[in-house]
Amino acid sequence: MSFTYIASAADWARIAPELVLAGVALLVLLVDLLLPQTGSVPRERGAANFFVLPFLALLGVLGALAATIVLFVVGDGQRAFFGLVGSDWGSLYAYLAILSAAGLGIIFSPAYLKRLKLVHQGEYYALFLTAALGMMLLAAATSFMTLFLGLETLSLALYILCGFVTRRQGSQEAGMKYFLLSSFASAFLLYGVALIYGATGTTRFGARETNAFPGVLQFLQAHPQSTALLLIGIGLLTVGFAFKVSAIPFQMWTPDVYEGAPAPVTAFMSVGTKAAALVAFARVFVVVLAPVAADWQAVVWALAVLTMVGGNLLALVQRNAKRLLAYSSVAHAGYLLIGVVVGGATGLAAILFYLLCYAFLNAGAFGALSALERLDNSGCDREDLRGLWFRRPWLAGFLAFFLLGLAGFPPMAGFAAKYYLFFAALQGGHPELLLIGVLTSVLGMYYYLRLIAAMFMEPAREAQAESLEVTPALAVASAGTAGAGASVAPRVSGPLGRAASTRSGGAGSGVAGAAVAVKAAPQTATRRAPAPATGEQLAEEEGLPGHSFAWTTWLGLGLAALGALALGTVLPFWLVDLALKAAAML
Amino acid sequence: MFPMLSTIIFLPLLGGIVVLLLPRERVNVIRWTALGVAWLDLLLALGVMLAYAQPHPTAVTVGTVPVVVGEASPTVASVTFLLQEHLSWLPALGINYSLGVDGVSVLLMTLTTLLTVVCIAASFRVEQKLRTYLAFMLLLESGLLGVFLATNLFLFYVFWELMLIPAYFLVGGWGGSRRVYAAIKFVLYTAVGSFLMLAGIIALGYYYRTGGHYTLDLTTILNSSTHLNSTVQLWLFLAFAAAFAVKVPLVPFHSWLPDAYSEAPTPVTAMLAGAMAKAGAYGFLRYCLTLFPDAAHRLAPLISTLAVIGILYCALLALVQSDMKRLLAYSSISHLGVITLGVFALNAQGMASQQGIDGAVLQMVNHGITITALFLIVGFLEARTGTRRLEDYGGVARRLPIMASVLMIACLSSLGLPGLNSFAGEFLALLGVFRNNALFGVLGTLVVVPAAWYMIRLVQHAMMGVRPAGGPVVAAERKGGLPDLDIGEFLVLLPLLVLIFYIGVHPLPLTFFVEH
Amino acid sequence: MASLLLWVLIPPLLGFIILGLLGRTLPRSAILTVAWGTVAISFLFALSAFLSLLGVHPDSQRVSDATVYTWAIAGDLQVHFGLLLDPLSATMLLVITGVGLLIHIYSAGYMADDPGFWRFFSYMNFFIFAMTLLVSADNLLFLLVGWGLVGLASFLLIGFWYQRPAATAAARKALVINVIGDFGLMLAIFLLFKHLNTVDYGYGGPNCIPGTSGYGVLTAASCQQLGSLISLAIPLLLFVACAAKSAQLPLYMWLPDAMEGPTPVSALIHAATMVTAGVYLVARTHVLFTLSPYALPIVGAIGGLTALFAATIALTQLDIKRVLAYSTISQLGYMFMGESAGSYSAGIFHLTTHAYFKALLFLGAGAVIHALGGEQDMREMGGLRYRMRITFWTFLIAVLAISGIPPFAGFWSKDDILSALLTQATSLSGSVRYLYYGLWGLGVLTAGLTALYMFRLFYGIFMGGYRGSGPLKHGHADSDEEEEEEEVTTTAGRRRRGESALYEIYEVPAVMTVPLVILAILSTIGGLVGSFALFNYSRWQPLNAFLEPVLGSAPEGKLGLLWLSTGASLVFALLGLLIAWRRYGQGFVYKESRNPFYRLAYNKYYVDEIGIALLINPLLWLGRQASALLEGGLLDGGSRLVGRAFSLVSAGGRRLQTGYVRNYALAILIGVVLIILYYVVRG
Amino acid sequence: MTTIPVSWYLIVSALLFTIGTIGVLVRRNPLIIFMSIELMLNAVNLAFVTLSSYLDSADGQVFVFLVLTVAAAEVVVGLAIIVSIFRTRRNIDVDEMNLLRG
Repeated sequence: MSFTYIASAADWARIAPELVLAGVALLVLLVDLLLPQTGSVPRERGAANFFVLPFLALLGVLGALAATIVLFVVGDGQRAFFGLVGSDWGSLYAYLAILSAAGLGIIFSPAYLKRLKLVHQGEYYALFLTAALGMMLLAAATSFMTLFLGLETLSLALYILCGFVTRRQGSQEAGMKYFLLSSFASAFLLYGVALIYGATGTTRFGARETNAFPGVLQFLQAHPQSTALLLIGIGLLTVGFAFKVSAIPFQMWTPDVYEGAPAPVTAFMSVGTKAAALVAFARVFVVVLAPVAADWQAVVWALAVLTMVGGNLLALVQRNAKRLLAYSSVAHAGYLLIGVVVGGATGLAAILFYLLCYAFLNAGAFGALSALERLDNSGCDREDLRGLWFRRPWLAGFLAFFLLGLAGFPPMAGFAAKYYLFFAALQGGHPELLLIGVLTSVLGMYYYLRLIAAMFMEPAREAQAESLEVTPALAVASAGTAGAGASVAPRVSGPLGRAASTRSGGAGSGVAGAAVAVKAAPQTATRRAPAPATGEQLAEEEGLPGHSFAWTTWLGLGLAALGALALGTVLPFWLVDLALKAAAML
Repeated sequence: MFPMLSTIIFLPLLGGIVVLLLPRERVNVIRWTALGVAWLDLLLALGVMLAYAQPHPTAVTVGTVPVVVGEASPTVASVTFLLQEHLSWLPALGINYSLGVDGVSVLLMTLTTLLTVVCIAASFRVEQKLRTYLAFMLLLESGLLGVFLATNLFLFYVFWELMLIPAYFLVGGWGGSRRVYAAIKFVLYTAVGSFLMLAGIIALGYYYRTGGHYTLDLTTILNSSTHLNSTVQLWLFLAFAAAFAVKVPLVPFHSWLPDAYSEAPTPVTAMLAGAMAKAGAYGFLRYCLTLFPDAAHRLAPLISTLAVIGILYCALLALVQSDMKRLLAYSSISHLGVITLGVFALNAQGMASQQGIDGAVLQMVNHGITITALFLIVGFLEARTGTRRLEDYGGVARRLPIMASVLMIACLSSLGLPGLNSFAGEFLALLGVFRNNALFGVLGTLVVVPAAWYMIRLVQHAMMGVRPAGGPVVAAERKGGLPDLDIGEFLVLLPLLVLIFYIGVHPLPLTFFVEH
Repeated sequence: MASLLLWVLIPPLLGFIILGLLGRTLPRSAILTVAWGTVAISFLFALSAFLSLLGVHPDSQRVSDATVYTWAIAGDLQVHFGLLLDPLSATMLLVITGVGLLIHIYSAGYMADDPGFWRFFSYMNFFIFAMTLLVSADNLLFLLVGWGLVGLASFLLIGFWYQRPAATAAARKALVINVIGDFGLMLAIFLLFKHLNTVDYGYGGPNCIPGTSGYGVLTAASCQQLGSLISLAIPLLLFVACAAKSAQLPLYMWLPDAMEGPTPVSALIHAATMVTAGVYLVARTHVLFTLSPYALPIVGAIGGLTALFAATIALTQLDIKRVLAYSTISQLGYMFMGESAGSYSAGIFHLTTHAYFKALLFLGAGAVIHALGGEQDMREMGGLRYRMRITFWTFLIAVLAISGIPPFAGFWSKDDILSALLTQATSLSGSVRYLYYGLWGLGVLTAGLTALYMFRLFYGIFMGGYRGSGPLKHGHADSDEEEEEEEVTTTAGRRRRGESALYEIYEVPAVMTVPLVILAILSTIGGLVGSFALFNYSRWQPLNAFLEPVLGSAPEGKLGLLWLSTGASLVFALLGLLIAWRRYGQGFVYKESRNPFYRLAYNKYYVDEIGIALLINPLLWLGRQASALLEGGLLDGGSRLVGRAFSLVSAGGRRLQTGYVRNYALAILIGVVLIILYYVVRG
Repeated sequence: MTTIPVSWYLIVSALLFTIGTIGVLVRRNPLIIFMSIELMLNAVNLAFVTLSSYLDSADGQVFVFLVLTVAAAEVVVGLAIIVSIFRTRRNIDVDEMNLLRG
């Protein structure tokens, strides 16, 4: 009962992305403290605060991304720290998805935080990064210990992030629900781990290709007969994972939490958690528990079917866009579980590919909603979205784009991902899953299209329509005179946009004024809206100097759209191969 | 080699993006840009058509379709794609970017580009969200062209779905009062079919694997020595047919169509009926027939039965419609039944009939031309009076002599008057059907009677007879709001009219394309 | 040589195009120049074609075929647009263009006041084109094209006054019934192509080698054993087309209604030419009709029944154009009877003479109507002989001709038919000969009826005293503009009655009377080409001989039979004349008759009503029910229902999502228990 | 010294876990619920140490440390959330929290 293991430099190098994130997370906290106070504006509300911290966080994500890519190229793919953490391509690939989601979430944040007057940004971004770190750890875990560690790291960070809007009861409620239920589920997972540990005598997974760090896999290969202890352990483990990927019947927290949490957080967690949990799920079941696959396959199959059917069905009558997307993410979890059932290199590769595609689409969709959500969590109902196209055409366009992608329309990524997954189902000998998946997709199409119809084809409600119909001319004028409200059209979202937006007072005129007209319209309208119901909120939002960070939202949306499009059209060319290779190395 | 086909497909897409980026106030610039793009595409398509008509020694024969020529001598006709483009996309799954034209697709490609020009020109009155509208129109064109030109099943499916998006937005965004219902119904109906086809495509690629290598390239598949057993063929055929049957549509999968056609803005309806419906028939011909010959043979009676039921049933329905667009919608289903019938005119050995196929393709083109003209005229009428109900009209030919004449010509073409275009197609198609199955031939041919009836009813109720005592038409007339076709509208219709006559008098070039 | 026919076809087509596109802007003189000129050119070329045929010897070489262009090639189907010049087509062309030209001339007067003047002439030119196409095509497909186009022309001209509901309804009826004919023709072509692999007529005698020149359905029909069913189906389907076009039972209903069109149209299309297309088709494809022993008797039976049926209706009608319409139907029945007897040339002969006298009748009636400002009711006429002398005399000639009074044209051609029937009856054995005896009897009876109703008409119009109240102020050519006022003047015009009003009626202008006179001459002497049959059947009938290369020789009859037949028909005709004279000679008096047979005939045997009640209404009812129940209910409602069901399930599931943490935890626990249970149960 | 069989430990652990589960389900105060969850975690810990000792493997013991640490962290976060809710609502009954549902 003794061992010696000295961590080498190579070990640290193998977890470089995590290190970068952890470091930057701490740095963010530090910088938050050091940021100067400007005049009477409190430190947390300063313009620098809204810019420096997210920038830093983003830098951290980019750094981690860079580290990941470096590892792809030069890494040895070996396990670090005595077989506790993997640095194989599978993990790295999962990092890509997680980091993309984190990056997009961060990009969506400043505008949102500013609009909702949410301060304490140091914590926000630090937690953001920590959650990402936890996810990466979960995805890369090659031991139940690391797995648990990662799971809890991400969960703890997300509990807080979900409840971050302290002035919104829904947000608090979301945090609380998530906290209680997730801990509850973790306990089951943990108990399962304990039982498996009892059955196999180890908590390490063990690698497929080497016997360097023997683990569960090796034990099961040697003793393929399953004991009661092991079976019940597997069952409880399934529960833990199913909870995290929100498979039915463990999905109930999902809509509530997604709805209550701040939209950028939802954008991040809906993708990141799912990616991390699924990769871990896949690794544990498809790779580690492969010798006893016959025992768990039926359960996962049932979960997959239930989730596909149930998730799509439940989404049908949802009228709140956030909840709808939450249910849709349940449905997508169902599709993803097909990959787990099918297993094999194709199944895993399909999961990996799907995750990356899904990351961009879902993050984009929630990101678009983040521009609509109000402090009291309203603004995302179908009623609110009605006629959005006439008020904010670009936003509506983006949202529709992502929804169509999620619905599985080519040429967006969703289609390619689904295609590959269904292909895997057929190849893995599960034509019934292919058929169920295809048919439930039709249901999915309905609710996505219904939402789009509300935005594009139905006029806004009377009161809204009157107050929000703004002529372009008015918008141009307002961009010039209202001054502070100079926001930018998405295509000038670079430094130029920032320059334009930070200039206050009569800056946006002439050509620039015309360019911003598109975007400025709704804002002007907001300012002119007399609607008493939301008056308080609007006034509150107005307290801050406009959406001076709206351009970040456009940037995020643009990036997400670009990613979704590229993944659907150009990238599968090599990405699928990559996923295939990655899957083989999980 | 210059990627001609890609240019043709993606030019409208790019044009659409350009249109979106134009300043909103420059309405005329926007319109003419869109029209210019459409024209350019048409010219390119015509260029390809001309090139195709030349003798082509470099043609690559890539497979065979059993076709019977003459009663006694079953022969095998080859499928030859020209101007092939090939780009590896996802070779592991057999997914490639492959394009090519054969005689059928060259015709449909040109038809699509022509109809786009016409429909965009007819859309000059659209004011609301003009840029987006035109961009969607052009996107729709891209999707359609892709469907006709793709030679890889995956790519085909991509375009197949791609055309659904603009269609959805166009129906739902610019349509009538029940547009949302119509648009969603349209997409859902189509989606059920297409998703089943997707399953079929996945399975097809799976079955046509050599070693670990999958393929979805039509050329490879047609040349493959793999022969699917008949059960597999049957299921795959059904999966594919589901998509096509909804799109064409075959009764009873047509419920979306009257709603979509009547709610959509008229130029869009014209596009849907003129070009998009052909995609279904094209799919039957290109995929169902060639990929699954055994299943096609077994199921041809079923499909033909549905087609015949559709032909007669929808003709009956067209007789009693009072909404002009609904009338045309049902007539459209009825006529497309003839096309389907022609495609599935298989003989006892399961060989396709050359007349049937020639006629079907000819009829695809003809129907595209005719129905577009009809819908556009109805649209022009509606724009003047605000009503589509036949009861509201009457005796307006005296105010609208040119429009009445044009409507008359289009209706005559639609009812299959000998000497006009539809006759050529219907005659050949039904001849092919009759030859191989007299019963279907007789029942299919019977449609000419109700077709004449409802088309004449349309013309007479709309244009002739007694002027009603009141109502929107009379009100419009009193206000002087009932001008005859203006020069722009006439020019929009002119190419269609010319083709109605030309193809009727001399369909030889078209059958030439189909057979070469 | 056949390419000469191209010049018969093209001028009217050009005329149609010019008038159709520019007619609105042209002055009347220019319109007339184009309209008359093109038909005249057409006529001249038809004449020269005819003459050139006469110059060819021997007779059997009088066939010429010219391919103009290839219409389509689809697999083994090759369709060329070709023109066939042979005695039959030449004769037909001559009749069409000749009578057509006369009626064109006449129309200039008749339609003078109509605002649609240019439209009328463009349609008329179009008709001439379509009809010449029909008869000069060298294959069935282009026959079908012509067949459809004449139907269209008929539709356009019947519905010429498109603001009259009756006219549009009549036009629609005509078109739809004609399309039924097209349907039959198409199926016949399909059948022929299926078995013979060609749609060409073929020429130059039997030829069984596909692909060789001259191979065609007519020359190859006998090569293959088609089987009794198919060889009967082909002629019957062809006859469906003929019945629709030539208004035979049961598809005749459209023709009486077609009288809603302008009278020159009735004369040209619905009397002289288009309606005889069926007769032409039977003659053209007589080879096919002889394939089955049952085909010709059926044709004859239908023709005979139609002849009698229509004649009885004609006896009772009051509208002068309707009388003529039923008479046309009856005479067409005659022609089919003649053809059914194997004497196709008799049919064509009667077709020719009928074209003269029936056109004359219609034009005469038109003159009367024109003079009376649109009045068509016999009750409002009478005594017109004093005011319209030319019309009177020419009309009398026509009536004599159609009644079969020697030496006018109708006598000879009708006799030809009757004697052919009798000859056939005697030469046949078996029960079918009784049919021909019966047909002959019908023919003779109908001849009597014909004389009766024609003289009734004649007396009604011209004899006795005037019963009307002067010409209607606003003519038949209802103006395009103020149709509301028209109603008023129509009733106002009926104020004065009696002799004084008669003096407001004037003979029609020369442009209308000249054609009348020419047609009267033709009606008088036109029968002479067949007149010598009575004396020496085989040698002295030029028309027969001329057509023989195409139509084959008619069965030769015994001279005695011919005389018997002629005598009988003459007796009956004179009897009819006598009755008419007795009854109407002093002027037409209309009495409501309670005689049920009379009522039945007066109401056209209620065929229209029965058709509407049994066919049209149920069909429309079915359509409406289908539209409501199947479309709206089953399919649309069904898809809504499916959506509803999904929503309900979804809403139910949504209710499970209570929002309470503890419920969620319970759900998780249930999941846990289920999974553990699964493992426990599984062992 | 008679050793207590391993299974007894495991049974105790299972019992504890069950009690914790039931606690979560029946209590309405988030604090108590959370304590029940802690009970569940500790049940797991018991199982881990037992097995660790039984299997002569260090993994289980390391895991226990991990769980303890995480549990502590959870307490911090959980209490923070509860306090925050209490501040705004003056009430922390979980059955009062169903703003988000459906």
